[in-house]
Order: sequence, then structure tokens, then C-alpha cells
Amino acid sequence: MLTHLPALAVIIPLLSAPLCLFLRRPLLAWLFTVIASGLTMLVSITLLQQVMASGTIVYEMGGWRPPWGIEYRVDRLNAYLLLIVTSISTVVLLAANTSIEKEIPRHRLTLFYVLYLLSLAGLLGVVTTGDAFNVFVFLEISSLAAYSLIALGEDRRALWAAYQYLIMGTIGATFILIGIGLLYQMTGTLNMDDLSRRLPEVSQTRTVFAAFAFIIVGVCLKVALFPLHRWLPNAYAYAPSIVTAFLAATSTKVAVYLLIRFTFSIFGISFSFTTVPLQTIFVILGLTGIFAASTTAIFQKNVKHLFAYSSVAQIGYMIVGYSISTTMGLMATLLHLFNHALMKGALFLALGAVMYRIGSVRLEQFQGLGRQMPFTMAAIVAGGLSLIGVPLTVGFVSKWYLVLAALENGWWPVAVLILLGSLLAIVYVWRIVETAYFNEPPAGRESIEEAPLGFLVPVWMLVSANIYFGMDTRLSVQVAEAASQALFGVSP
Amino acid sequence: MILGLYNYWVVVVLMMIGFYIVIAHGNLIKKIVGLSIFQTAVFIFYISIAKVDDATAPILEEGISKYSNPLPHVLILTAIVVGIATVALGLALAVRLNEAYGSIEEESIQNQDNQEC
Amino acid sequence: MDNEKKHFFDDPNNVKRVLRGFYACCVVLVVLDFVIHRHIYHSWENLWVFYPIFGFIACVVLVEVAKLMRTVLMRPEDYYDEFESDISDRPDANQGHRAKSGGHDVDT
Amino acid sequence: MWILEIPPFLPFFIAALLAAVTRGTLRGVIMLALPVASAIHLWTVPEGVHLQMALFDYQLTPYRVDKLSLMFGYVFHIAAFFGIVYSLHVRDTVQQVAALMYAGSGLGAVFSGDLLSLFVFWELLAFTSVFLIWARKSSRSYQAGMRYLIIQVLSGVILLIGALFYAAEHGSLEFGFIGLEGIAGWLIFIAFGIKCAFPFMHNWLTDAYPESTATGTVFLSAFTTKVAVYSLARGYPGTELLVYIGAAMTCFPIFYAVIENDLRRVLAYSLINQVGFMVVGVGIGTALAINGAVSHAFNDVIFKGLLFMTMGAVLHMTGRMNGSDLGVLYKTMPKSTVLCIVGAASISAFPLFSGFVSKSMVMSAALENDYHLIWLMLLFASAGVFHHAGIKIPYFAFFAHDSGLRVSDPPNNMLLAMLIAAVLCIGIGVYPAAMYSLLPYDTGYNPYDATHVLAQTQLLFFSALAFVWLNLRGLYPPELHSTNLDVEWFYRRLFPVAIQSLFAAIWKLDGALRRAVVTRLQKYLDYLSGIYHVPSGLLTSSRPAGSMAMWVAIFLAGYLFLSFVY
Repeated sequence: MLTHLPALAVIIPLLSAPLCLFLRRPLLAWLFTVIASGLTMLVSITLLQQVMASGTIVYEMGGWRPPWGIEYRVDRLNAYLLLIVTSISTVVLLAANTSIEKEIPRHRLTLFYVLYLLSLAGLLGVVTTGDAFNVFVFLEISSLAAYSLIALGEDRRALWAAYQYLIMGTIGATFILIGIGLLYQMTGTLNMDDLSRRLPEVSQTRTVFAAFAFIIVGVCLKVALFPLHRWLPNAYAYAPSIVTAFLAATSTKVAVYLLIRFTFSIFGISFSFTTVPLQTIFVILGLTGIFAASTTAIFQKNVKHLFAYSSVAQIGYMIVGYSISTTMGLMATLLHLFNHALMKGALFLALGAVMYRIGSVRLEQFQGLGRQMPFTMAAIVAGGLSLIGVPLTVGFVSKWYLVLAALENGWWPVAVLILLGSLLAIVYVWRIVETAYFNEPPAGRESIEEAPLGFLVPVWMLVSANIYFGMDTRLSVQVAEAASQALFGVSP
Repeated sequence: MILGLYNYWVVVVLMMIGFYIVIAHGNLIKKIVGLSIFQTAVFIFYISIAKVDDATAPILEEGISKYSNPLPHVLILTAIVVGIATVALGLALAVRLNEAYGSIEEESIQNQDNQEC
Repeated sequence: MDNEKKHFFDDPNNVKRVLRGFYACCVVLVVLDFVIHRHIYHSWENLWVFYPIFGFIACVVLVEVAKLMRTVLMRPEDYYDEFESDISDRPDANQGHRAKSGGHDVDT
Repeated sequence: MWILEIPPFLPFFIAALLAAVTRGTLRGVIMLALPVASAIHLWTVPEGVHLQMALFDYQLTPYRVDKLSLMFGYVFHIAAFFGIVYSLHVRDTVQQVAALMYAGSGLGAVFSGDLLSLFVFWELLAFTSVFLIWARKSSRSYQAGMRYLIIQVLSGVILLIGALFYAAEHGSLEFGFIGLEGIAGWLIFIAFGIKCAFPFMHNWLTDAYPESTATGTVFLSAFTTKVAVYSLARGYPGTELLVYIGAAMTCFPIFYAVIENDLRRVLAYSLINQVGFMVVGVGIGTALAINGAVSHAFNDVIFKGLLFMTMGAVLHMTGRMNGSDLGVLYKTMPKSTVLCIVGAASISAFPLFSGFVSKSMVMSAALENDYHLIWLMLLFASAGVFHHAGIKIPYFAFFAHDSGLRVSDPPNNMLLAMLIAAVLCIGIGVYPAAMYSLLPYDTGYNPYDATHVLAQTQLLFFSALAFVWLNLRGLYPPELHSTNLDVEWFYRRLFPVAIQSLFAAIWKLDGALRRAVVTRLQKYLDYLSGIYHVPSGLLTSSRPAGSMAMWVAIFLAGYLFLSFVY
């Protein structure tokens, strides 16, 4: 059983999805989904332990030897990502039953869980697989499910956002497909491990350059790197709250994982960072993203929009850390993957609670919420503090390493810009705090109650994780450090 | 040289046509069609690179020693399925958008949204 | 205010008396300068009644310069308010500065 | 001893939590008992490092005790105590909680043994104190508080950047002597300087303090600037630049103080002036000078607190704070008048009052180290202090022309708080040895020799004579309703106006450019659409999906181009 764990991580949600379809009653479907997601979380915890203890796990799908068969390969990076995705998914799901009853019509509830499981399966597949083409397939599974999930939002703009996301997502995935095709043409293999060994021989050809460009652009679309981020804010803002929390915390993270995997493991550091000016481009785009998106966030009237733009800014931080391309920089990015998943998970779930009670997340509706929904608002404030990077929260830990990595490289203007970017975060978080705590509730909304426990428990689980991992950084830092060292050690 | 690589030219032209439609056409259905053309171009690209000169289809038969590479064909079967799913989902969304906005023109939908804000 | 009790400084004679006492103190202090032997740390302290002169001149200069500054720096009280215009949007505009009732920091 | 490991900020934070959930007498009792208990505890704590933990690769010491920090620890407890007594009648929970948190943050900062902990408390000081300003609940105080917060947070961010550089340069975060070396040294110096109200960075103080509540300003005056002085004394003793900065700080505010109408703003200017003396002391850096700076900070907390309390009492009872609107309050507020005069005498450094025993140390140190010009400036500032804080404050509030106001003395708790501070002022002035024994260095300094006493008395009396003379001659500038321009003019007037006109110009230019481009493009597109029946333009923003896809194409093309060319 233990040897099949890598496959199980994907197969459990993938098989649960059609099974779930047979469950007519939403409550049952919910329980079933929670259990499935919880099982994958257990699997990924075990996997992480195994990988940390005894190194990379290789699993041959169907017994076919790679490079002919599909290989599942779990190293430290994969295991770390698996843990992030499954744990966030499970915690978010805990709130799902309460949340979607108000946002999604009853006859679609079961379908929601099916799509959720499919999306989860896709994300996990992208992370575990060691086969380049398989990445494309799983990416499309998760994306197609995500488009449908977003389209479930009650606002009609959700449809429009989903449509736009579909167009952009498909273009991105097709670009990745083209890139993989070109790589196959040059090397005759699709296995990532094999690719990384065969690519150096042909790395100075235009075909490989083109493949690299297609893959990078495709992945960046999925990452929502500035200026390719425009599908993201609306998709996050109009999707059902649970979907937003789930996607914001996981899908861009998986895309960042792909970026790291392709550039560090497959193409190799020397190709990715010295042959092409990737570093300069990404630092500039990352920093521009931080400032442009944070500034845009300040002027948003819809709080979901606000945090969506803040997500784009946070992706900027990850990209900056990534493009420093030292062990420390990559480690900061990996830490921020984990930490940002915690923050945004908590924030969007808390917004879900607000949505549940008020039916809107426009900023003016937040007036007086500080008194009416104290626990929810406290969670939003805590998440916001983490977003700013206040000490004792996870946000501080990742920013700290990011700045240190920049300084270590002698890029002190970058370090200063990163910190100045945090000032913008103070401004947009402050706008929410000010509205919620320094205004009286609008007329006719005097009797709002605190969110139900179904929300508060998962929200506060995430908030406590925000604070716990801000103080006890052993787990996240250790794994991130090990993963980033492995990436630098393994690659040529 | 240029003619010898004609399969790539076909792919590139198809791809550009598809991409142009996605960019320039405001009609949601046309966009989906463009997207589909764009994807199909990639499928053709995959299939054409698998072709080996003077080789036959990869079916074991006596007297034949050269086969085309079967793997890309198999891959593309999967990709076609994905493509169909995408087109179906896109069209379904277009139907829903038409119900919600009374239009399948990008501009009109966006204008309605802008007024709402 | 006739029913109020007479206060000390209401009587101009009292004011005069206080001032006279003050002048007397000043004179005594100047005289003391000759009586008491002081340590000298700075050459200027050798000067005759250095501290009294310094103190007097310093204050006159201070006030005169400050008066000059007024001609350059003084603006109407609501100088910044007119620019930070959203102040006037709020109902409580400008109350903070010159509230009519006392003790407005006491919450109800 | 486990009890040693309770850092002094912790009880304050816990009390803040309790104050948030309790009301009435119970809250009063908790709040009063706290600084007393905490002070007793602090008295028993020996010097040394009491709390350490590791974060990343660095050693953090959030609780380190030595003589320098203890001195500030004691006075912060005293200030917290009389501040709490003074504000006992306030029922606004936000204010009470903020005040306790603020006092706790101040204590946390002075006992921080590393730069990161210092940064945390540094920012906490800003975030907690701003509520004391906002508690006034007027839009003016809201905006002043906002400006205050922005500047304070900026100072914190600079400190953090400096700390990061420091960690990169030295591989340690320990907060000891830093010195003006490298980027780290300068950044941290600027961060301290902002909080310390260095010239051109001082306006947050005169802007925000007078806008706070009557009780809030008492707390504000005690902690923020003193934490900055402490930090300078720890990180930059003997930095010569500080001598000149400090001397400037003693001199320029007194001019403003003379013409300022709002009496609490007068005190705010005078606060900068007093901090200037401390900065000079830190800059000279000899044992005597540091002692002077520290003890002056100690005394300043008390007498400045006393003055702000008396002015707060006036504000509380009359609702007015402008010199031009007040006068002859001595008739109905005799106790406040006497207490105010005690505070005024202390700040003017009259012999037998607390200011005298500490300020003279700084002056002597300046002379001993041959800073003659600086000494003259300090002497000038001393005369000036007496002029604006010593005479102007009591004179315009309690004497001067009759404003017609007849209000009684403030509530008993306020009087009691003022009394405590006044007793301390006189006590320290009469028996300075008690305070001297707590100072970081033993210098055997004695302020009460004939030279000092006579010189200081002469100086003060003749300053008073000048005031009397100017007043009788009608030369003294009258109190007027006005705003006096200060550095804040740059960020409250010049920058907004400049930015507005700049943006207006940019929009204009941008609009013209875009119109030109769009008409060109439209012509071209019209031509295209004539051929292909494309309904409308390619670049219009109402086509998000299309334009996004185009961006992708541009991105890809750009990328391919770069990678082939590179």
C-alpha cells in the first residue's frame, strides 16, 4: 500500500469525483468530499515524511519503465506542494457546506463537489507527475473544472469571468503543449528526468529557445504574472467564496511550481538564467507587478477584487525571489508559496463568511462589521497583518528571507523596493480596517450576527496556522530549504 | 528547404489564423472557433513531427521495417479529448452568457458590466 | 462680576508690589555677582554681569526675531483646512479645535 | 527565578486586555495596580539578559536589563502611573487600552536587546499611540493622526531596512553601539532621528500632539521621543553630528513657541527643545554628558507631563486651548495654577526644581569638552525655554487678560496626578542624589555650587525682566489665531499642490497624445474593417478577452525576440 502512495494522491480525488455524482444529498456529497480530500492530505503528509527521510520516491505507473511509461516522481518540492494543496483544500472544504448553501442553487450542489474533486485531482496530478505531457493533461483537467466552478458564481459576471479565464487558460495550456511538442521533437522523450539529461546536448538550438519561450509564457499566464494577470481579479471576485479561497490558495501556487520545475529541473539553471535574460525580465516584471497590483488594490471597491489584486502583487514577490536564483531566493519563494496559501486561504474564507451574512463584499458594506462580526473581522485583520508582513506572522518570515536573499546578492534596491511594496499593503489593509472599525453600520443593517461556527472554525484554523508558522518556522523553513537545495544540487 | 518544411508553415498559418480570430473577433462563438483552430494547429504539428519518411503506419506487418512514431498520435488523442471538452465548455458558457446578458458580443457584455460597476 | 470676591491681581497696587519685589531681586542678583566668587569655565564669564545681560538680550532678540518670523510665516488658522478639503465633508468639522463645550474627551 | 523572565511590557499588555473587558471601578483598580506592581517587580530585577530566543539564524533578546534601560524603565512606570491616574475618569475604552498598550510598547522598546525586537515595539508605539490622537474624534485629529501614523511607520520601515543591512554587515542583530558607519548606521540613525524629532523631521510632533485628547497628550509626551533618545544613547553615543543637531533642536523651536497660539503646541515645540538638550548630551558622549541626557529625559517626562496635564485640565474644563481665548483662570483654578507654575519652574531649570539638576550637567559637559558655541546656543535656549514655557504658558492660561471664563479646578483624579508629578519635580530638585544613584555612570557631580546656582538664577531673572519689560512696553507679540508655517508646509501644501498640477499636466498631455494615436489607429482600423468587417477597434478596453490574448502574443513575441537576439 505504501508504495502506491504517489499514485493514490491523484487517484483518490479522481475516482471520488464520479462516485460523488451518485450522491444525491448535498450533505452526503460534502462529507464524502471532505473525507476524500482528508485522505489525500494524509497521503501527502506520509509522502512528505518519507521523502524527507529517504529521498525521492519514484513510482512507475502501470509498471511501465520510464521513459516509456509515465513516471510519478515525488521529491521534496513535490511533497511540499502536495501538502500545501491538500491541506488548504481540506480546511477550505470544512466551510463549504455552510458557504455554498447560500451561493449555489440546491440542485447544483452535488455537481459543485464533483467539480471541486476534479479540480483537486488535476492540481495534484500536475504536482506529482514526472511526465511533461501528463502535466498538460492534468493542467487541463484542473483548469476545466476551475472554469466551471467559477461559472457557478451567482453574479452573472461570474460567467463572463469564467469565459475570459477559459480563453486565456486554454491559450496558456496550448502554449505549454507547443513547448512540450518542440521539446519532444528535439529529444524524443517526455519524461522530465530524461529531458533534463538530454536537453543540454541540443540547448543551443532555436527550437529549444522557442520551446522555452512558449512554455514560460504559457506558465506565466497560469501564474498570472503581471502583465498576464488580467483574467485573475474577475475570476476570483465573482466565483463562489469557497472556490475563490481554494483557487487563490492553490492554483497559482501550482503554476509557480511548474515554473520552478521547468526552469530549474528540466531546462536547468545555466540555460534558464544565463542563456536568456530571464532573470532581468522577471525581476522587473515582478517588481512592476508588486507596485502596479498593490496600487490598483488600494482603489478597489470590492474587497474580493482588492485581495485578488493583492494576490497578483504577492505573485510578484514570489517571482522576485525566484529570479534571484540563489538557494536563499528560491527558498523565500517556496516559503511564500506556503505562507501566501495560508494567508489568502484565511482571508478569502473570512470574506466568504461576510458574504454569507451580508450577501456582498463591497467595501461600503463593511461599515460597522468590526462590532457586528468581531471574530470574522479579527481574522481578516490577522490575515491582513500577515499580508503586510508584520512580525510574528508568516508574511514576515517569507519577506525576511526574500529581503535577505536580495541583500545577499547585493541587490539592495530590490530589497528596498520589496519593503516599500509592503507599505502599499498597509494602505489597502488599512482601508478595510478603517471601514470596519471606525464607521457605524449602514441603516437597515443593525442586526447582523457573527458568522456560523462552520465558518469560524476553518477560518481560525488558518489564522492560527498563520501565526503558528510565523513563530515556529521549523517545518516550513526546513522543507523549503531542503527543497531549494535539492533543486540547486540536482540540476547541472 | 522552405518547401520541405511545408508542414510547419501550414501549422504556423493555421495557428496565426486561430489566434487572430481570438484577438480580433468580438463574437464569443467565433472566439471559441478560433481557439479550436488554434488548438487543432498544434495537434497537426504533433502528428506531422511523428511522420518518418518512407515509413508506414505503426501496425506490425511482415516485410515492413520502418514505422512512424506512434507516441505523438496517442498523445494527440488525449489532447483532442481535452480540446473537445474545452470547446464544449466554452460554448456552454456562451449559451449561459447569452441568457444572462442577451448578447454574445464581447463589447456589449463588457459595456453592461461597466455600467453595473 | 461684582459679586465675585476680589482676587489678588485685581488690585493694581498688588501688581505693582509684586513687580517691585521682582526688580529688587534682580538688583540683589547683580550685586551678588560681585560678592560670590565663581568658577570660570569660559572666558566670557569674566565679563561684568555676563549672565544677566545675556539673559535679557537673548529674550529680547528671541521675541523680536519671532515677531519678524510672523510676517513671513503667519497664515490664517484654517490655512491647511481649505486645501485638505474633505474636512468640510464631515459633520464635526473644526469642532475639535475650538469646541464650545468642555470635556469632550469624556465619553458618555 | 521564573518571575525574572516576565518582561515589563507583558503585564501592560495583559492589563490592556483586561481593561478592554472590564468597566468602571474594577478597571480603575486594575489599571492603577498594574504600574505599581510592575515597578516593584522591575526594582528587583538584576541587570543582565533575561529572555532569549532564536529566530532564523539570529539571537533575539527581547528582554535585556542594564542601567541605561532601567532608568527609562523606571520613568516610564512613573509616567504610566500618573497618566493613568490622570485619565481615570475617561470612559472611552479605546483610549484606556491604547494608553496601556502604548506604555507597554515603550517599555518593550527600552528593554529590547536586539534590533528586531526594537523594530516590533517601534511600530507598536506608532500603532497604539495613534488611537490616542484619533480618540479626539474630530476630523482634524483624524487627519493629523493619519499623518502622524504615516511618518511613524515610515520611521519603522527605515529602521527595519537598516536592521537588515546591519544583519548583513555584522551577522548579528544585537542592539549595542552602532555608529554612523555604512548604510546600516545611517538608515538606523535616520529612523531614530524621525522619532526623535530632528529638525525637518519634527513636524509630526507639533502637528499631532496638540490634536490629541486632554489625557492622550500626557501619554504621548512621555514615551515616543524618550524611546528615541534612549535608542540614540545606546546606538550613537559620542557621535559629534548629534551635538549640532541637538543644538539646532534646542534653538529653532523656541521662536515658533513664542508666536504659537495653541498652548499645547507651544509645549510640543518646547518638547523638541528639551529633547535637543538630551541629544546634545548623547552627542558629547562623555560619562557626564550621557548622565545629563538620561537624567534630563527622566525629568522631562515628569515635568513635561505635568505641564501637559495642567493644560489638559484647562482644555478639559474650558474646551479651549488657544492663548488668545484664555486668561485669569487663576481665580477659579488656583490649584492648577500653582501646579502649573511648579512645572514651569522645573522646565525652566530653576534651582531646587528638577530641570536644574539635569540640564546643568549637559551644559557643564558642553563646556568641559570645549563646545563653546554650542554652550552659548544652549544658554540662549535655556533663556528661551523660560520665556515661552516658563512664563508664557502659565501667564496666558492663568493670568493675562480676562477671558470671562469661570471654571473650577478639574476633577480630583486629575489634580492628584498633577500633584504626584509636582512633588516628584520638587523632590528631585531638592534631593537629586536619589536620582543620580540610578544613573548609568558615577560622576560625583554636584549641581548646587554657588557658580551654577547664581548663574542660572541671574539668567532666568533677567529673562523674566525682559518679558516684563516687553510686556509693559507693549512690544510683546499678541496671541493671534493663526497657523505658522513649518516644515509640514512641504507635505501638507507644496507636495499636494505640486502633485496635483503635475498630474493635471500629465493628464492633459496624455489625453492629447492618446487622441492623436487613437485617431490614427482608428483610421487604419476603419480601413481594415472595411475589408474584414471587424466590428470595432482592436485596442479598445471593452474587449478584455481579446486584448488579453494580444498581450500574450506581445509577450511571447518579445520573449522570442529577446532570446534570439541575446
